[in-house]
Amino acid sequence: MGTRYVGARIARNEDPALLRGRGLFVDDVRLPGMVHAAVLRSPHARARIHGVDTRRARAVPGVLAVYTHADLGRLGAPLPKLIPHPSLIHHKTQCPLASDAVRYVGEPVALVVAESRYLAEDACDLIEVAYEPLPAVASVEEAVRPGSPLVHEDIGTNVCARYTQQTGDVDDAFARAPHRFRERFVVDRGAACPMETRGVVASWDARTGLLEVWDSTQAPIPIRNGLAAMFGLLQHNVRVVAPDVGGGFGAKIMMFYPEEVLVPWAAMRLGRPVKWIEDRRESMVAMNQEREQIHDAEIAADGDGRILGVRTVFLYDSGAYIPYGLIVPIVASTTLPGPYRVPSYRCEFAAVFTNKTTVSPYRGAGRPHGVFVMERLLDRVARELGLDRAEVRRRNLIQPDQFPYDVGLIYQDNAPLRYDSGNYPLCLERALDLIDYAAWPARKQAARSEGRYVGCGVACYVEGTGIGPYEGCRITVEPSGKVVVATGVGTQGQGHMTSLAQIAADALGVTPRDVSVHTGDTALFNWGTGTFASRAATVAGNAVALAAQAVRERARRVAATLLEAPVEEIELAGGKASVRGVPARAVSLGELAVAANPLRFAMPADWDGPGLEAVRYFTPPQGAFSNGVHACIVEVDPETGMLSFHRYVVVHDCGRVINPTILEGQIHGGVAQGLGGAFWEKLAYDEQAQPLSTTFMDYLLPTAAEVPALEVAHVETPSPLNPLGIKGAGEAGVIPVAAAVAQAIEDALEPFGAHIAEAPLSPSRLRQLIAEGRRTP
Amino acid sequence: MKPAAFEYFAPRTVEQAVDLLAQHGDQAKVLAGGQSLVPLMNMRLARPAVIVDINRVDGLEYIVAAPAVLRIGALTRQRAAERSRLVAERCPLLRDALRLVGHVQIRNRGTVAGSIAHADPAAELTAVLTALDGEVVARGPGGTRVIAASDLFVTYLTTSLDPREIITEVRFPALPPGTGWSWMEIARRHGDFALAGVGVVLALGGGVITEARIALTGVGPTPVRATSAERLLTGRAPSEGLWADAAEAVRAAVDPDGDIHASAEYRRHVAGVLVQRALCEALTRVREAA
Amino acid sequence: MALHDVRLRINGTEYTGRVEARKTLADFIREDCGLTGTHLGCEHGVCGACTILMNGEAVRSCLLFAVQADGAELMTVEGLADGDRLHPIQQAYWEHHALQCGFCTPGFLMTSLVFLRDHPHPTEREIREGLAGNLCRCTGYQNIVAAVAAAAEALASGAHPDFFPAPARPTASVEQIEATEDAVPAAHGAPADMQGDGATGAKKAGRRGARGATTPRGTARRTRKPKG
Amino acid sequence: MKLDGTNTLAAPIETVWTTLNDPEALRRCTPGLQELKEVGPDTYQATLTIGIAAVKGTYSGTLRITDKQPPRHYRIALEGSGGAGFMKGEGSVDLEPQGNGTLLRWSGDVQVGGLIAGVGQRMLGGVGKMLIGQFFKCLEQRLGSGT
Repeated sequence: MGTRYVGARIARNEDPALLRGRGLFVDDVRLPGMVHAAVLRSPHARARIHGVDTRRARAVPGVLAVYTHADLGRLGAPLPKLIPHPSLIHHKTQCPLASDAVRYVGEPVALVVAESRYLAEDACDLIEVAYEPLPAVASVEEAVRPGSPLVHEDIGTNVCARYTQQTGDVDDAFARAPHRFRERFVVDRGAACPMETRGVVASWDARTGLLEVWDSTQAPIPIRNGLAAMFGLLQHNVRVVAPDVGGGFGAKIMMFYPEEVLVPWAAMRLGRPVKWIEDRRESMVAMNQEREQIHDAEIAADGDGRILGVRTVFLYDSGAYIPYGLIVPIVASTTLPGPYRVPSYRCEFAAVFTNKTTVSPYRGAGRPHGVFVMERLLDRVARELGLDRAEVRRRNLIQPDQFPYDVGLIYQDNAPLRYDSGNYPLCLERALDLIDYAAWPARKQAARSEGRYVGCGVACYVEGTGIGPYEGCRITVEPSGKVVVATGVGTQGQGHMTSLAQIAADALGVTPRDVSVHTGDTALFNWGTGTFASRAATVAGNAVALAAQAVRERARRVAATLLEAPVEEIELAGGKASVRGVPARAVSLGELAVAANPLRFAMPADWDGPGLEAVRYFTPPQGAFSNGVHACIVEVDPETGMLSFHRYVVVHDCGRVINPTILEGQIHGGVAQGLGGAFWEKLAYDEQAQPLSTTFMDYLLPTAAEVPALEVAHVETPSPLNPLGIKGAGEAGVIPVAAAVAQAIEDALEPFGAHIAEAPLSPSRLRQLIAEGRRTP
Repeated sequence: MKPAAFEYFAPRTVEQAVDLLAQHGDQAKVLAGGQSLVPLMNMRLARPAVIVDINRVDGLEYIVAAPAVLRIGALTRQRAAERSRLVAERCPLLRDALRLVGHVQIRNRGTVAGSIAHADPAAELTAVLTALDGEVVARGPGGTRVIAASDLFVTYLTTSLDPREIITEVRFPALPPGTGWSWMEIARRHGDFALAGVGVVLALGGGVITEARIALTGVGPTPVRATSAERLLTGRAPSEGLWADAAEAVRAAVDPDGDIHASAEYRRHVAGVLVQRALCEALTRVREAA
Repeated sequence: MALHDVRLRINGTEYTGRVEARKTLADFIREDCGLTGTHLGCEHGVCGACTILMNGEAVRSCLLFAVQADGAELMTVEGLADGDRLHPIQQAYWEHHALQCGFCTPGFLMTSLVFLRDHPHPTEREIREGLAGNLCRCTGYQNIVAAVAAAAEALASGAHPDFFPAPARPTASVEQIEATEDAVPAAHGAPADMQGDGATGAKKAGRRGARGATTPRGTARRTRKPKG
Repeated sequence: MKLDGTNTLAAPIETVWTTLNDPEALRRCTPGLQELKEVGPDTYQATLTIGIAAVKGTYSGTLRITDKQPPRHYRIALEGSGGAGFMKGEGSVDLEPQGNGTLLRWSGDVQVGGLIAGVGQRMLGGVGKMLIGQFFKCLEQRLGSGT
């Protein structure tokens, strides 16, 4: 099968509608008789609730209902525990509406349904909640201090899990090591901030018993399954649609956010379609957040800068609840060793409750932390031993002939952490060439002589992607000759309507424009887990390849009969099946679809079903591991702490590339989010865990004026783990940015002796670090 | 995030507007560009019972070049002033500051007068008015009065305007030919409120500074006129050392607040840095003009 | 609270509605006129997703009340394409992969439209600062900047004045003062490249909009004005 | 949010002390005070309308005076909530004779929460300081300024 579209730069199938303003986002769903919901949220980070008086709110004309925990019945129970883990002793999840206590600012306390959102918010203002404010836990370090307030009194501690992974004899390695360097690293909170906030529209038809839900989620099928279970409905009678979704980045997969239960429930109670759209202020407290970790890390190295061992103990802030289990800290622990040979390693973490918004994976999902710690430690080794930063990395990289490489840890999918393939040295050298690292010392000096402070940063990473359990798809050729692909993953802008079409098109001899891909509608495909962990294109993509292959074979068999030629001689191309060497003897795919679904006559003995259709599933044996190197050149104004990025280079290897344009887009977006997390985006909380950055005026997403031009190059080392040889790329861009930028800034500020061990930074903070550096150039 | 209900009036004349304000007192808010007020209303932080929308009042959208002053009508959009050749020619300091007010979409709607009436402690135009000793013309039940910039800004978001008064015109003294100027600010992102900003006007004669005007924003409840630094500069010959002294004088004079974006120390420090750089740029412009 | 009549034109089509004074223009366009291409990303004037053109200039429709737009000429993303023919800027966005989730895209397109009208030959820096009033979380802006640069080329080479709406024109009051000779109406201060052929531009914007307008599912009464 | 300041008052320490304990004085000098009811010894029910410009909110809560050491020291605790959020503060007031006047030192730790904290952080500290400043300015005027 000759590839034509996989690997090509195809403009996206999904774009024309979006460009014309004809997308269908949840807020665009309008149903007859639809009413609007607003959520009253706790203004307190920690408080007891002694009562909720909704009388005045219910009296507002146009208000249909005001619900509190008391109205919920058995639905008021804590929401499902999404991902359990043996080490997670206290798996706390929140109730859809708070009962007697609130544990973070933004926790839902009441739901108002009214004829308009305006009226619903009017009513929220009139609900009187008798709070007894209590001292709150604002930081992980405070949370583990003896005598700290308890987020959940009943468990008598704020630590919900301790987990250690180890490989090699770490303590022995440190005991013998000639050099040991220890540091404390802090990564602060950030938010995914998809431009479309969360939203749910639900409609209940009492006659058909059909519940339809439009949900801006990354995982429509698990949501459907959960709703069916909670409401005691057949899965068949619950339809969940994730229509156009305006970005997710991990934060739109929680299963369940309270509103995903409350809105369908209200629609069933009221017999009217209900819409709830999260506003931005809500989103900044009620959409899950991530990133906060504090590491006490140490590296042992020999005189040549070769790693002998690494150990880290870190605190992971889970926020007020921990529905998503230990995924983030486990990913952080297992990402830390990265592309390097680390003969001995121990990673020990405590997952800690605080009175802040719940944490679940946000693009990177712990990987940026692991990489930040490892890369900063290697920079320390280089500095202390007077070695070149790139050389230290070069000396420690896993070599191409060492794959598959067993890291000796267990990954988030409970499979051994085994790198399938890669060429790490090649990626590093490519990046160094692109940034012209050889000439760097000279250029740095030149800038210095002009009184300018310019620095260069180089950081490497490995990204676990494409994990199981499985995804599937159904491919159907219609009589029109058009190909329909239906899959269970959701899509939030990653271009699956196009990349999956490219895969199908190659197998079926059509163009991607002939392939209509449907995602995120449980009525169209029944099985799947969702879009997360950079897995959709890899896992669903291979399912598409398998199904397309099956349809292709059936088409050839049908064509063989129609064209009276042996199957082996039938070729598919240009939307037709033809006999090799005799292009005149051809029949269109559409005609084959019709022929494969006759209205009369007995079918042959080897008949395997009607039409040109196949359903296939793909389950990877383990995750596929992408990798890459980021290099950047940053100028710092030491007087103001302001940065200007001169260059930003990415070399990236995610195996075989389906669509370079889409891939680069994923990298660009990731880097921009990484830059935000390195210098602009900080979710500030005060000492009582009050969020201080709940608007886009205070939570600073980088704009086109802040993000520099990005240069991306590809290395393609196919994965042996799947037929297409592909790996995931969704999170790659964000992972090493903070590490690379910190290194570049430290390099630029070397004359001041400023040392960087945290992210995000800010101009104000940089001035402080320069002062603490206590050196004058 | 939807605003609370309010009563809406769209007067056609200044008189009607003033009457409405007189009726409703501090229950009412004037809506001009609305680029600061409406976000507060959407968040329900501001819940005015009455909105007096002056956008349909006739005769308030103009830029008039009088001999020594630019008269800008209360409904003149920031974008219009930014594009105005008159502003560029006679008050380039205002033009340069305008370019950093929010973004184009904001300036297309936001008015010059509105920004001044809103008196945000980190706004650009309040500092420009202060640096130039400009004035606003206010109309109220008691008639018309002219308020000097130095008497206008009271504290955070608060001016000496009576709630029943509206600004009908803002007056920016024109810069005499040969004058140097500079607007400089530090913001986290392009278009954000300044962490600190400074407007400088500089005139030289016989090799010495004959006039120096320095006003800062973002370093206190109101725009700050750096009079001590101005005195220090006047009558002296420009030099790097002098700029450094001026910077120190400014740092000594300001008392900024810290917030999540920058500490008070940072704001004090960069205020000095910006003054130094702005003086430098202003001097270059004086020399270019000569 | 009293209700107010609102009558305005969007993409050349007239819409009328009766609304509370507090209803934002963005909600009126989306709910009453059924034009859901205009999106709400923050409702406090930072993200730019709700950017539309009001009398030929880009504004944040979340920071205006519908009553304020009574009598105004609006243009939304639905008015950009000419029937099946994408606007050159839309085409450039498509070809350069300048959108991913597509939520911020309508705002970026409308901002790009006036930006390119006012800056026919922009530098990369000018593009980046010109777009800084719109937030995108997917693309890192790289391909948006590339698309706007490419669109500038296309538009410059083709020279299609009718691809641009007219800029805001001086109001009557300004014109009166124009008479006194030391007074100059605001918009006249703008350099030549910021001016646009008001009359023809407006008509063309109208025609194109009317053809491009999608069937609204809104409650506002919609009457097609005879072309003139 | 920690705030502090000093004021010099042109009255003997005893006069200052009685003024500081005089509900009438508190009523007149507390910015935006709508209502002050004495509900117990040194305990008041208060309703304040405070804020700046368009951003005004009405807060109701309690004000408690504790740890009284006439005429030199007391602590003051207030708690209030309203539409725009809530505030909780604790502070101390210390007096010492200075010439024939009195030096007043105040310090407090104020927590502000809810909408106003999440949106208004840029000006919150400054405004808080300003309001407390107004209170003591007013006292100065009642007692005559020491400077």
